[in-house]
Amino acid sequence: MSNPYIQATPDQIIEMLAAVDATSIDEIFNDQIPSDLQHKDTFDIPTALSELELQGHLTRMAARNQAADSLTSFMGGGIYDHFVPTAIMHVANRSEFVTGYTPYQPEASQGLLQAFFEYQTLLSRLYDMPVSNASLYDGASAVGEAVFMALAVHPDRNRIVMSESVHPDSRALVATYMAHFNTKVDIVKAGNGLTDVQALGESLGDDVAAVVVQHPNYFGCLEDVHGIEKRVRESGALFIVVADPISLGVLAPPGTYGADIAVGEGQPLGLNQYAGGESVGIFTCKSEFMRKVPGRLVGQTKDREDRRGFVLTLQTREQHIRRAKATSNICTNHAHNALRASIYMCLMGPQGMGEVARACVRNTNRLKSAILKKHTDAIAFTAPVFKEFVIRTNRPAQQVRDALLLKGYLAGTPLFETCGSGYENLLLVATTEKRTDAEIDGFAEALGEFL
Amino acid sequence: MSNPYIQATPDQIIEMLAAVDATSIDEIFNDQIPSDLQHKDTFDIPTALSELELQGHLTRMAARNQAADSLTSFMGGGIYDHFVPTAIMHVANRSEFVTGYTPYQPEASQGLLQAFFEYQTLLSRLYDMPVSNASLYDGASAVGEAVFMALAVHPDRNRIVMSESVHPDSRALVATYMAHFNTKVDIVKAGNGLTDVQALGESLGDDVAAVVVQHPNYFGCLEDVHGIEKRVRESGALFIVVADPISLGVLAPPGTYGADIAVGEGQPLGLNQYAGGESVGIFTCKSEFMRKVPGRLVGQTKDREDRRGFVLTLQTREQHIRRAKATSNICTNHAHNALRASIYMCLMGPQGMGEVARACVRNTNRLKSAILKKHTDAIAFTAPVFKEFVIRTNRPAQQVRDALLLKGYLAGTPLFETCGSGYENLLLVATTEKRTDAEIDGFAEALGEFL
Amino acid sequence: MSRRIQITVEENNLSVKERLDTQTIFELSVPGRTGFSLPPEPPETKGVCADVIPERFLRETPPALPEVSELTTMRHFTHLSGRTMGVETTFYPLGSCTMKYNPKINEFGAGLPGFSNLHPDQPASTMQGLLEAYYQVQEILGKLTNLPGVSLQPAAGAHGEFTCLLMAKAYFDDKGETERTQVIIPDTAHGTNPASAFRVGLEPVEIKSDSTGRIDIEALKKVVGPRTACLMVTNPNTCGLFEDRLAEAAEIVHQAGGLVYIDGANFNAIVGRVRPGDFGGDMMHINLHKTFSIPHGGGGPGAGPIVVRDFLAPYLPAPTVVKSNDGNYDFNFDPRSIGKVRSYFGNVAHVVRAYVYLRQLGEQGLRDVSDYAVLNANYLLSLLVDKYDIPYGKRCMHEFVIDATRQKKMGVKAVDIAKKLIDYGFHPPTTYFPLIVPEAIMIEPTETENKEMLELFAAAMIDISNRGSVDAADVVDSPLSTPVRRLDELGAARNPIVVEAL
Amino acid sequence: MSRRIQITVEENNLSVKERLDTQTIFELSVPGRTGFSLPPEPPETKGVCADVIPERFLRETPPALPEVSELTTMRHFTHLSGRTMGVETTFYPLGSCTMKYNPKINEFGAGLPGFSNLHPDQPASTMQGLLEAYYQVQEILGKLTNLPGVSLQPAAGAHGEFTCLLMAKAYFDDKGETERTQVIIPDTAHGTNPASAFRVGLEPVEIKSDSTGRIDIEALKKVVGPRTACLMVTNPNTCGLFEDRLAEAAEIVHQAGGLVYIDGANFNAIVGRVRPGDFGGDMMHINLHKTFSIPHGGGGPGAGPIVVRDFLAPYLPAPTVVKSNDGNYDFNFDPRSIGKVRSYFGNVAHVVRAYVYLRQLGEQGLRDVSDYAVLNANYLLSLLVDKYDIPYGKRCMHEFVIDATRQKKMGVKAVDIAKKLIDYGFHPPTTYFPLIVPEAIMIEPTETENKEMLELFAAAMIDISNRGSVDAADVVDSPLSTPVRRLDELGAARNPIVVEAL
Ligand SMILES: Cc1ncc(COP(=O)(O)O)c(C=O)c1O
Ligand SMILES: Cc1ncc(COP(=O)(O)O)c(C=O)c1O
Repeated sequence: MSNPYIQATPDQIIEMLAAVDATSIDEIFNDQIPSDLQHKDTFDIPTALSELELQGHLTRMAARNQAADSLTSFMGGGIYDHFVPTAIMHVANRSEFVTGYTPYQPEASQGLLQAFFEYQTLLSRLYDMPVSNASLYDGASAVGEAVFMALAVHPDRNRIVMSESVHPDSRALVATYMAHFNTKVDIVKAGNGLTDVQALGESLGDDVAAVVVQHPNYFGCLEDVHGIEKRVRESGALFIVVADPISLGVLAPPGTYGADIAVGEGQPLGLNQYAGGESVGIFTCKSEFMRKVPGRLVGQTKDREDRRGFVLTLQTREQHIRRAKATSNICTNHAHNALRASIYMCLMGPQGMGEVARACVRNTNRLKSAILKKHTDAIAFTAPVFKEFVIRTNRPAQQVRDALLLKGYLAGTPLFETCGSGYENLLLVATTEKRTDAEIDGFAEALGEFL
Repeated sequence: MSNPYIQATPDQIIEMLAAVDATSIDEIFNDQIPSDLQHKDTFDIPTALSELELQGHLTRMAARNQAADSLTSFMGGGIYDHFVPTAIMHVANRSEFVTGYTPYQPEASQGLLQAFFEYQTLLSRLYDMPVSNASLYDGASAVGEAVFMALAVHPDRNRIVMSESVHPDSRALVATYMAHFNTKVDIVKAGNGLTDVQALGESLGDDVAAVVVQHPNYFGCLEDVHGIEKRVRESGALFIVVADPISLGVLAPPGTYGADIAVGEGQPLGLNQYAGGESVGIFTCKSEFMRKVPGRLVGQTKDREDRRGFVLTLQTREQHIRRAKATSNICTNHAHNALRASIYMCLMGPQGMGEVARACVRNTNRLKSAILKKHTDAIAFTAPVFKEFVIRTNRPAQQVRDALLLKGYLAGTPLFETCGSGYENLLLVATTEKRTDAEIDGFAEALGEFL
Repeated sequence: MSRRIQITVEENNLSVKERLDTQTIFELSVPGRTGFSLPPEPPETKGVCADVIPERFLRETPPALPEVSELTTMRHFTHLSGRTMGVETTFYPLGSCTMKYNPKINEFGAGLPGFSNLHPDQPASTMQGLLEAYYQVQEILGKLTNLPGVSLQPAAGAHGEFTCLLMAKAYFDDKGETERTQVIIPDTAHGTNPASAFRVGLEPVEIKSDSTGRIDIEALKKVVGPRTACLMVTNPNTCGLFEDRLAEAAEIVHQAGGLVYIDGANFNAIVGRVRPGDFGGDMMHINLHKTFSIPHGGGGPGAGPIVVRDFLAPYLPAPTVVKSNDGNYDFNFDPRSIGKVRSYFGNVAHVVRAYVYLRQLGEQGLRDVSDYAVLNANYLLSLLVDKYDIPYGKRCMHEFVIDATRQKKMGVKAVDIAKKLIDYGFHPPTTYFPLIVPEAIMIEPTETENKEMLELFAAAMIDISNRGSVDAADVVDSPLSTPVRRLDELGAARNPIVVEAL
Repeated sequence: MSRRIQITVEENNLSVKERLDTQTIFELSVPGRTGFSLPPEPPETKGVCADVIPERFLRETPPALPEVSELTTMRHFTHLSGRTMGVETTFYPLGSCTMKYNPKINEFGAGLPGFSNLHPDQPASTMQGLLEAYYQVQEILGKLTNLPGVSLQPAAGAHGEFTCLLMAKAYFDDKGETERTQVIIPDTAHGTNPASAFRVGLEPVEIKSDSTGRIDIEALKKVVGPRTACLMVTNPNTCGLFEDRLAEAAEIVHQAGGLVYIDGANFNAIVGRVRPGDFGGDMMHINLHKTFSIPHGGGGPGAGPIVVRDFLAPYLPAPTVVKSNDGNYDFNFDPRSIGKVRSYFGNVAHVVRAYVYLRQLGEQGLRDVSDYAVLNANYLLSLLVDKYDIPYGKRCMHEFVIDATRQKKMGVKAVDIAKKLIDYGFHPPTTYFPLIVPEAIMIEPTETENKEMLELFAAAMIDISNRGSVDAADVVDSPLSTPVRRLDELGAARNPIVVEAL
């Protein structure tokens, strides 16, 4: 047998074929599939490797990547080199959590359901929003879903206003999502690293279903969320805030400044960077929108003997019941990543979340100061920041990044690559709680010649 | 709190102290321990590192080792670079298995007990011996325990005969174990890589409690176990055989050639090399010695409702009941390594064990042939081998090893380091199922100039 | 799963065992307790926020997260795992979900730090190993489907549907055929199909299946036309039947200028044997978390790569991975791309897992997948055929639907059978889907189960039916072996509690 | 732990659920099935053995190992784990075993391939990272005990005892004092102590404890003399009491020319506060798997490093790790070493784990260990003092022994209380040890448990006692929540079945 996971033995195959009245497996297929649709030729794919061979093959393949365990990372812009407590994977990797499906049969999956209920509660408390769903794909698609929800809340409005300081992938995603949905997406400039609040106010109107702002924004800066909220409120649009969950260890949560929907990328909550591929879309909102929420929701209930239990709830929102009229098409979500984020938040608690956030602030500030000492104009934007900021380099930032790679640094994101022209000499760097003083000072030193 | 694993909060400490009628923790100690015995000074040990810091610290520390995942290993002599199926750790690392203690309360640990019962059965079947215990520390101490058992079986005999071709650590261990036990250990020469059977026969007498032979032996060679057994039998001594479990995929098991006790090092059964530190001592014997077996034994029994269950059995052999008269002093054994070896044997089954063993034979033979082509006298011993053999080098083997390290090979064990003088130009190499033809041929090529 | 033993030391009506096992993490919280190990906070850091961040931005009180130790956290989630079934706990024949064994060697690959510690903004030159995996998975999926344009970006099946439909719209827009706004969807379809169509501003048009459970070609002909953007078909369909007239249906749609979308959720039935591009598919999503052995994670993440015909490839979401002549890999951003549907590159760890699986199986191993998935399903069907109504005959692909209408008459509905199966030790099959079978029980054994398990499951199914005929209440009363019994789902929806009150 | 639900589909008297859960791996075997993934065997390899190995050496039939798939194997062992309690399942107050939480960062270190893929015969220059860990653990253990000669070779506590006693013999032999053949051991000692003594050809001499549960100095004086090799004491002893007159006792033994051995199994009570070298110890073993947070693995492996005074250090088993002036580490083989007691270097992965733990805690963190181990034990004792007889007063070190003699009079013995605790969700404490307390229940909460858990456990203990007084049969009937009820241990020993019949 070429497939090590198939259990049928030759004897059993004979017995099973007899039971199904066939003389061969081919016959079962031929009974159902026209012969000309069956591909008899080779598929020309790479030859099989055994597990023994794959262990070496994969180890060598991974060694062809240069990752943050051998380089010192100042990368940010949405995905961060935060501390991942070792305990998380030890319990999250229990096979019941890893291999189970969406808990459609609640009695057989109370553990998963309770875990998702707790996830919802944790996010609700962190963002100070009364409702959280059980996860979406990633931060960008969470913005997309938020926009969809806003359009459902305001079926008579067909314009979305977004700040340029929202993560470029989120902006691109909303553009894609809305491209064929009869909805216009207007971008408000963020010239000096901050949303132009004036321009934002001017772009609002009673056709605007939602305003999307990120805080801290893509450039690391803290937005004038209070000022923005006031204007949004006046227009009747929904206020959608994108917020880094780690920042909420010290920053006021979206619920305190009037967000209607608050979303975010959950990777910083104990997930690996994984080239951005270990994500979870955080989605929280006000209570009044509960029945319009996209994705799974877990609710608390009772069993026949009055014991507390948990179920998937408000399923009439969902595609498998409501089909085209569903609040979203989402079925599979990012449950396991949500579970890991939950474990992270439990381990950290309020105190740990505070310490991590403060260490980010402190380290970022240390790097900023060191850079300013080298060159007083090297910080592109002056607004207060949380854990990342933009450096103005004396040559294209891509060259700086490449030069510093040779010195062992993942030196940040050249903004030209994510924001395009106009951003040539700008480098976005993040400094998490993991960076030591020596690393920060060394990096500032290494940057010196490029400022 | 400097210790992250302590849960008492300041409030709770106050409550607990009140409950125990103390005003401080110090007071509880002072009530019981004379003050002058309490060390008030610093202990002068390295300062604490947080988990965040340790992740980096340990990664850097491990990077200061050069291991078989980046080098090509031809190391053997007891510990081997065999294939470790990935599945093993996924289930063996479940916390119930990792954190439980010896299953003293059988109802709370049926899973562990059944696993050990299965381990015993697997080893019994592999070695073709009716009894296996639930594990000892390692292969060397298993030899030591076997010798102790032989002395208990023959209280009137006080001499042990051992071949020089037994693993040097096992020989050294038996020497240590017997040094103060009023027992003489005679070593029979193994000049051409094989036990001198003639000399062995001559050294026997009715004062010999046991003869210890390793097969395949330390030099890789297959011993004349049938000839040896005949002589041992005549002397009335017990025949103790040390056997590599992987070899038993193709070699006749000790039970078929009259071993009274068969022991071995279990690392090759899916355990990591870990510098020899992930070991399990295999101990099997004939039924008649069941009540003299050292270490834990699990037995099958029934519960009150006639269901099958498992318990630690024949505990009257053990130190916690029989104290000084126990069959051994062993308490903690190598249970978790035994569990992993069990999982390995289940995954491999008879067919996989055969394939692995045959691949070892084939690869070893390929390397041998390639070397012989380079130099017809380069193979030190001519006896048939299983998975390793001794190369005669044209300079001290340590120099060869060091030179080949620079080419990316862990080139084997210079026998001078383990067997001492007389072995200067001999290099012990092993070729497991993991080595590819390209690696083998490359290694033979690289060896060329040193033959 | 533990049976509750009533112990008398009660507090808040909870026994000791319940307090050990069932509290929420919030109930376990104790003020001042911590579960992390971070470097000691330098005194000056305590005030750093006040120094560098204006006060209006700062949080007044810390978030009300639980205050628990590492040990409490580990025990808590260990208990939760004990109240959850998985594929390594038991047989999990959840139809349409392909709950096959998830090989551990996949995890070996996915767990290597050289993959897991990469940042998405790193230059391509620093992640050639990862890009090679991407490239290979793209290539192999293209070849297995004969749909050579591949994107690994979509995060799940529904996301893949949505993405392809966006591409279809872009394609028609480019052709100026903006009137194509209808998506024809058979009534057996999964709910995500119409939901995805709606999401791109298209209008789902449902057509009834014929009496064999397949596409009704006449019904199709009636609705197809100049407004047709797509026909969206699952093949094999959700009844476990191969749509043998799909080529013909595709021809009709293509004639009318429309595209054919294949929902590839059931690709496990035909992988290595039939290429959807050969039966008329123009675009398709693949659930890596079904056919390609990615674990489901209790609901996700999955991965929903899409494969399309050449002429649609330029519209794929950006970026894709390309190989240059010097053997290096790079990202490619096609200017005609519909843009981004997910941040960065998709569910990267899952692409690595799929790479491992594809490499381990190779061509013959993949063909074995469908061979034995189909053999297992047919065998299991043959064991049930006497006791249960079989709406669509004795042959099936990788899964089949039985109808418990006969049992319902005795007072035992599909849901009761499902719950009773839990007491027998199995995870239940999918129930009440597809919607066209009233008491549908949809069973998908997958190729990784053995004959003994299929027989054990069939024995349980037959026994439940037998019991039902003598004592329906016994079945309706199930499950009894679970930590909770049947739950009040209506009550939960009527008065939703979705977060724990402070 | 699952409660058995009786299901009627029976075969060999096993229900479906039992067949899913309780078969042995051998019963799951099917001829021809495999669970591995190796490169295909080249045809010529099939015959390779016959070619190069004489036939008499070859096996005639393959070993009768089970033939099972990877999935069956995973499910099987997953089921077994579900029938096993661990520290992350519940409170596990097994006295003398220090069942503290095993930090996961230890596993991070131990799992790094740079450690796990080393071969023991590699040159020291290629494993400097590992040798540094060795060296540091040696140093730290020496400093914590004030016994600076350290070997990390012994594989367990008993192995450490044995090794030290061998060293003592070698030492006396060197001094020509071969008549020193007696080891004085209090009656509270663990069974390994006399067993180890016997193993090195020494004669254990038991002395009774005094009425406070401690060493009886008068009894000691009576037996000490020119034949005394060692006094072997556990401190704190197995009653959880500090041997406050040990310095005095040591003085007596030293005067007589003997040595003092400290069984360090209870080091958790005093680590970071008291150095055994300061109260007269000359040699000592340390159970890394108790005090230093190494997991117990369901019975092992552990690690039993030994620490000794300077004058004994040359006898330590070989090799030890030394640091040279250039900062490099190397192995050292002292010619006076007693030789080898284990192959290679000991339980290496555990040394790495201990290194991580020692580095994470540091001096203050280690002192916290004993502080809170002792506080927790005293607090739990205070909760039980009214209901249970307390043989040795209200103060204890890190553990304490209660006596269920009062309960026995109601018909509830220590063993019954232990079994009933399982139904409450706890792992039972140690019972019937130490031997000098008739209905001993020995409880060690460790420092890693919280106050709430101690209270819950106390509530259960009190409740069991209360129940016992009204309905002893209810307690005696326990456990009921386990997969099997009380087992016939006598029958097992009378007619031992230690392997499954073919
Ligand atoms: C037939 C079918 N289509 C689509 C989907 C949606 O896939 P996903 O859950 O990955 O979004 C599913 C999932 O169950 C399905 O069964
Ligand atoms: C007091 C005491 N001494 C010695 C030992 C033996 O240690 P080990 O099991 O590591 O051999 C134990 C183990 O339980 C013990 O409690």
